[in-house]
Amino acid sequence: MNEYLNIFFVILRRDLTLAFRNKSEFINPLMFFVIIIILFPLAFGSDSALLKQLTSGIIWISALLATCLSLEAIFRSDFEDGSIEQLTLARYPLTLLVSAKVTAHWLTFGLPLIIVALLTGLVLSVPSQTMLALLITLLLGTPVLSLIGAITVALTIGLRGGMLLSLLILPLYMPVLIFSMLAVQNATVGQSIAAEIYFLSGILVLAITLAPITTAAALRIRLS
Amino acid sequence: MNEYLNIFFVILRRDLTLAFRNKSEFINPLMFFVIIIILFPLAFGSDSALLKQLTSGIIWISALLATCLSLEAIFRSDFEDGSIEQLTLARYPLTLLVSAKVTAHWLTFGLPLIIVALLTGLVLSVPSQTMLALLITLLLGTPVLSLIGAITVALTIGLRGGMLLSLLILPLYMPVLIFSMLAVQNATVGQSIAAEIYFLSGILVLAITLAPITTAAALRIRLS
Amino acid sequence: MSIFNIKNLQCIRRDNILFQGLNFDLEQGGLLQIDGVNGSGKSSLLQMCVGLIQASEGSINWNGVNIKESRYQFQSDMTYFGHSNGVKAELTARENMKVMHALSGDKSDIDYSSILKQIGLAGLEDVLLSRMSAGQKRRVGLSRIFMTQSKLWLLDEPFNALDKNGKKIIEQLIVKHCTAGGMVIFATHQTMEIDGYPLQHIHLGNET
Amino acid sequence: MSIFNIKNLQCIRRDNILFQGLNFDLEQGGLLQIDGVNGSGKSSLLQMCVGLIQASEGSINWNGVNIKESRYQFQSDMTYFGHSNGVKAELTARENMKVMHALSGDKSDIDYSSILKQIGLAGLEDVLLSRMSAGQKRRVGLSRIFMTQSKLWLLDEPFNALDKNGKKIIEQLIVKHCTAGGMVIFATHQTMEIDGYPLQHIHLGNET
Amino acid sequence: MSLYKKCHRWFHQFASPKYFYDISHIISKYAIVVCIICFIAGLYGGLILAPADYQQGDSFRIMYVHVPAAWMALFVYVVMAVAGGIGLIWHIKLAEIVARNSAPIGASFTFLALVSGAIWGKPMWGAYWVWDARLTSFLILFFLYLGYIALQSAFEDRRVAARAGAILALVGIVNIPIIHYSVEWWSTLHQGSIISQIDKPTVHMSMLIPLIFMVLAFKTFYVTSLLIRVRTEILEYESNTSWVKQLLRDYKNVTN
Ligand code: HEM
Ligand SMILES: Nc1ncnc2c1ncn2[C@@H]1O[C@H](COP(=O)(O)OP(=O)(O)OP(=O)(O)O)[C@@H](O)[C@H]1O
Ligand SMILES: Nc1ncnc2c1ncn2[C@@H]1O[C@H](COP(=O)(O)OP(=O)(O)OP(=O)(O)O)[C@@H](O)[C@H]1O
Ligand SMILES: [Mg+2]
Ligand SMILES: [Mg+2]
Repeated sequence: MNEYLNIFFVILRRDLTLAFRNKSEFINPLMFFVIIIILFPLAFGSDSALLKQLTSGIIWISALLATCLSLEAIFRSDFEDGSIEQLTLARYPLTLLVSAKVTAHWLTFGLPLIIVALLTGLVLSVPSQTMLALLITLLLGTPVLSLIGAITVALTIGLRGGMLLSLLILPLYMPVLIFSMLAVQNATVGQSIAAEIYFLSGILVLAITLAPITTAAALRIRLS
Repeated sequence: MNEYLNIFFVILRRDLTLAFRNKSEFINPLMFFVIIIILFPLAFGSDSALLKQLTSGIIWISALLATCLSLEAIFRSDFEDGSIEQLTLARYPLTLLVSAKVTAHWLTFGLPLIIVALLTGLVLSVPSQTMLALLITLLLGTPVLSLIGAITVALTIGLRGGMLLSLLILPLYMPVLIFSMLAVQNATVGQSIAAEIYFLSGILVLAITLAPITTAAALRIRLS
Repeated sequence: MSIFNIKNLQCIRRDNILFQGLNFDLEQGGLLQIDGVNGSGKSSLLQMCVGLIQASEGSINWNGVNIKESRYQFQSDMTYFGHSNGVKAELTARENMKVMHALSGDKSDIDYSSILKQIGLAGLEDVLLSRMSAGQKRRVGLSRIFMTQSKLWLLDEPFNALDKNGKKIIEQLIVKHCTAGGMVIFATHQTMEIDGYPLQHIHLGNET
Repeated sequence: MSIFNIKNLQCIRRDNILFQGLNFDLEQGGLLQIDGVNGSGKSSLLQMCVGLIQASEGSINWNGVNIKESRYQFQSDMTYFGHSNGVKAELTARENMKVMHALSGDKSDIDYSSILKQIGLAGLEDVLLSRMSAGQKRRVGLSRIFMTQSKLWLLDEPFNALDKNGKKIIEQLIVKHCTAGGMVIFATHQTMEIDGYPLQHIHLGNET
Repeated sequence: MSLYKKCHRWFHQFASPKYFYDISHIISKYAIVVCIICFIAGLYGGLILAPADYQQGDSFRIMYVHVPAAWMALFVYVVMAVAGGIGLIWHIKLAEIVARNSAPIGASFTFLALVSGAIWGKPMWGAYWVWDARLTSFLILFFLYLGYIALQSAFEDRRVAARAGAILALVGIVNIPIIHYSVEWWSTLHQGSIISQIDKPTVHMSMLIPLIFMVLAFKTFYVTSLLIRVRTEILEYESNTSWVKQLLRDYKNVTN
């Protein structure tokens, strides 16, 4: 067990180091996130009453798209330099190694994204109960995005066309988006958001238990 | 001259072949674009009066975002397999070769995107004068997106810390978005859109003349 | 009894049969070179041996068990080094070695500097691999066979990009490993200089 | 008069001076091998010669003109083949060759099949490179020196991944090119077999 | 225990390509007959016998295409995912073939339901398309199908493609309950479940019975077209086995 924990942290450390070395990979999606948010007033005109209504939706959409942009980094470089073969052939379960990689992705992308999202929410003066709902849904939702995203990346990595990835991933993200938006809308009008939180937690638990196994299987399939 | 034209078409053909090798490659960006459009009603709730107001803005933003996600493909694989060195060291001006690559990107991505955008507009019953403005702005705007995008990608491809530059250039998309949205809004209320079209055409001409040179220079900087 | 053995193996790629009915046994201390021209299937055979691609027919056994059935058991007894180095350009030599060492499952303490020295990269501990030459990268990748306890090594063109001295170091390590009861299967187009250690051969393809 | 010459060249990488005060001249028919251990700066020198990296000091001249000043002139007289093949995995051999041929600026009609045959890839015209072996890919990449009219070839470890026969083909081509008045600069760790054609050497690094 | 074994053996026999090739021929023959009968009965009942709706007039008759097509779209997806899963776990070739060939059929049903729904929407809601949860999530199902097909074509090796597709289909199955329950979870314009209204007088028997026929017709149509596709692919897959060669020889003898 201890040995497994150790190898988990070795891989986690490795991926975190890589992310911090290559800062653009880590900051670009965040910048992308902010820029998307800035685009909306430009596109919708600056009718502030209208925009206010849309803010939380905009934040969530931007988060989703920024995730799409960041996902490929989970496996791409490993695929290209042959590291992925070495991970597959290691003496440890691939599921474990994959979990570490996904954790690293969430730490370097999901977590900062939540912080930036909250800051943006503050700047755009989102009311506090909406803000809380936003925080909770992002906390529960972004790990799911990383986890499910990893499966699709594993399936499509190295196949021609990065588009294929986005095509596969967005439909799979819909449930998370739908429940999160429901929660935020309910919170805005002062209703309970317990049901949505249960749903999101359920999805998260499901994703945590099943996604790494599936990702490992997908990687093996992709490599064979 | 004829020789230059010939090499332009060789590179164009090469990049188109690469894009079309995979049959689904052609449809993927389009579906991706549509999926982004679907995200909005999910995130904004289904208040149809509100959504109707936003439709053309949503279409333009989706086009912009889809472009962002598609851009890296212009140079990434060339960078990884050493082709870019060979292009740089060829006896032909790099500007010419880069133009061919950007053209290929627009043909495989921008053009289909315009078609799908129009179809989407039809289904969402965008009024016809708005539709026309949408068509014109997309025709003038998407090549600019490809051209400017190429500079960014050339600067940042495979690079650590290139993010700052990408940050400087991404806002260059803003003018295109602003003028396009102005045109669409004016068209919707029945006003003339001549001014915006002049501006967009100006930007396009500027981009066509300057972007390939800049991209070539950026590539050389990147490789040295 | 042979520890690693292959029975009636067949390899089909691009609808061509590259080889079929391939059999061989490897005992303790066995050193096996796979020969053949470019495209004859050497890499494919090695990838099959480690389970990266599936054989269309035949079986590969480790200690008498099919490697598909005891995958992690086999993987913990085996080290593979392919055409690509399997190292990260954005990590330093030491960081790369730490990861490789951890993945090998060897739990002993290892002095990375001394291994780098053995492999001719003294003083390059903290240099990013992206700033190393082709041969230096290859050496870092090869350092994994200095840090593993596994019995079976499978090396695909280990001498690519290495200079004469680098080649000698690896040759000596291979012989040492086999002498100590290990096993090595490798493919190379270069001539091995191993001072009389018995070398088995498999020839793939029609030409020899 | 020497056609390609290098004056007082210095190379600094990672704050180390790899070499300095390097001079050499290459006449028509000159064949030059760059020697040196891994990391001694062979690839760096070749990259400087083609203008991919800038020398910190010294100059490189082609026909008496600094290559920085007449870049396209030099580039049209030169063919470079580096560590990476510079071919697209998702194109077939023929498609790759078409692009390479067009980029080389040679306007003669070329029979791609016959070149593939010469280079030992007969019948693989329409196979994607992603479905070829390491050596086969390398051969497709090397096919560019069969399709160019340029005088100067710069080859970085051209024999990597090639089998003995492939190596011989390239060696013969190099000798043929030099005999016809061309020039070749290359780096390799393997022994050249060129039947007595005069071979010049540059040694980089301290060890020999 | 012995029952389990029997089942097991039967399953493997059924899944063997040759046996399946033979038996599917018989099944598809019956299925096509049932399909035609139900189709005629359903159309006659739905378009001619059933009375016009007191609210919707004649436009409700699109229901006889829309509802079965929508149900089939969901059903086929589940079949695809389950078959894919079986192929993934037990490496049964037949299951892989069934999964792969269900995708285009399912996508077509989805498309049909979308188009018929849109046409129906015009008189009902005054617009071809509204962004409500049911419609949106159903559109997403369409993209799931297309994504599956795109993934299939991105791989060169069909067996690898089948396994990759199975993973995607299994992950995507979370969308099915969302589509189904969307009318309950969100206030939408779309109609609620018909089945739950059977004991209430909202849906008249003379409207319901033709619908049942149409549903049967769609289902048997799926079975038939799937089997035709599967049989073709079995032949492709097994083209160098002795039984297919024998089959070809027999066929040539017959035609000569
Ligand atoms: C493009 C528009 C439409 C789409 C995408 C759509 C989609 C669907 C779907 C997916 C189902 C199956 C639900 C399930 O079994 O859980 C369904 C069923 C049904 N639809 Fe639509 N629909 C559309 C328009 C309409 C319209 C305009 C009407 C009539 C007002 C309608 C009436 C029905 C009815 C009565 C059912 C059967 C409900 C049940 O028993 O589950 N649909 N539709
Ligand atoms: N991109 C780079 N940035 C900084 N330093 C580098 C870079 N590439 C190589 N170096 C360093 O420059 C030196 C020379 O590298 P070079 O690739 O020229 O060697 P080489 O002689 O070709 O070796 P090999 O035989 O391994 O190919 C090495 O010590 C290496 O560490
Ligand atoms: N991914 C692939 N898909 C299909 N065919 C392949 C693939 N990789 C290689 N092949 C084919 O299989 C054959 C054997 O390839 P392999 O890489 O095993 O050769 P090799 O003996 O290692 O050659 P080399 O000496 O060039 O490394 C080649 O003819 C090649 O065209
Ligand atoms: Mg090989
Ligand atoms: Mg080198």
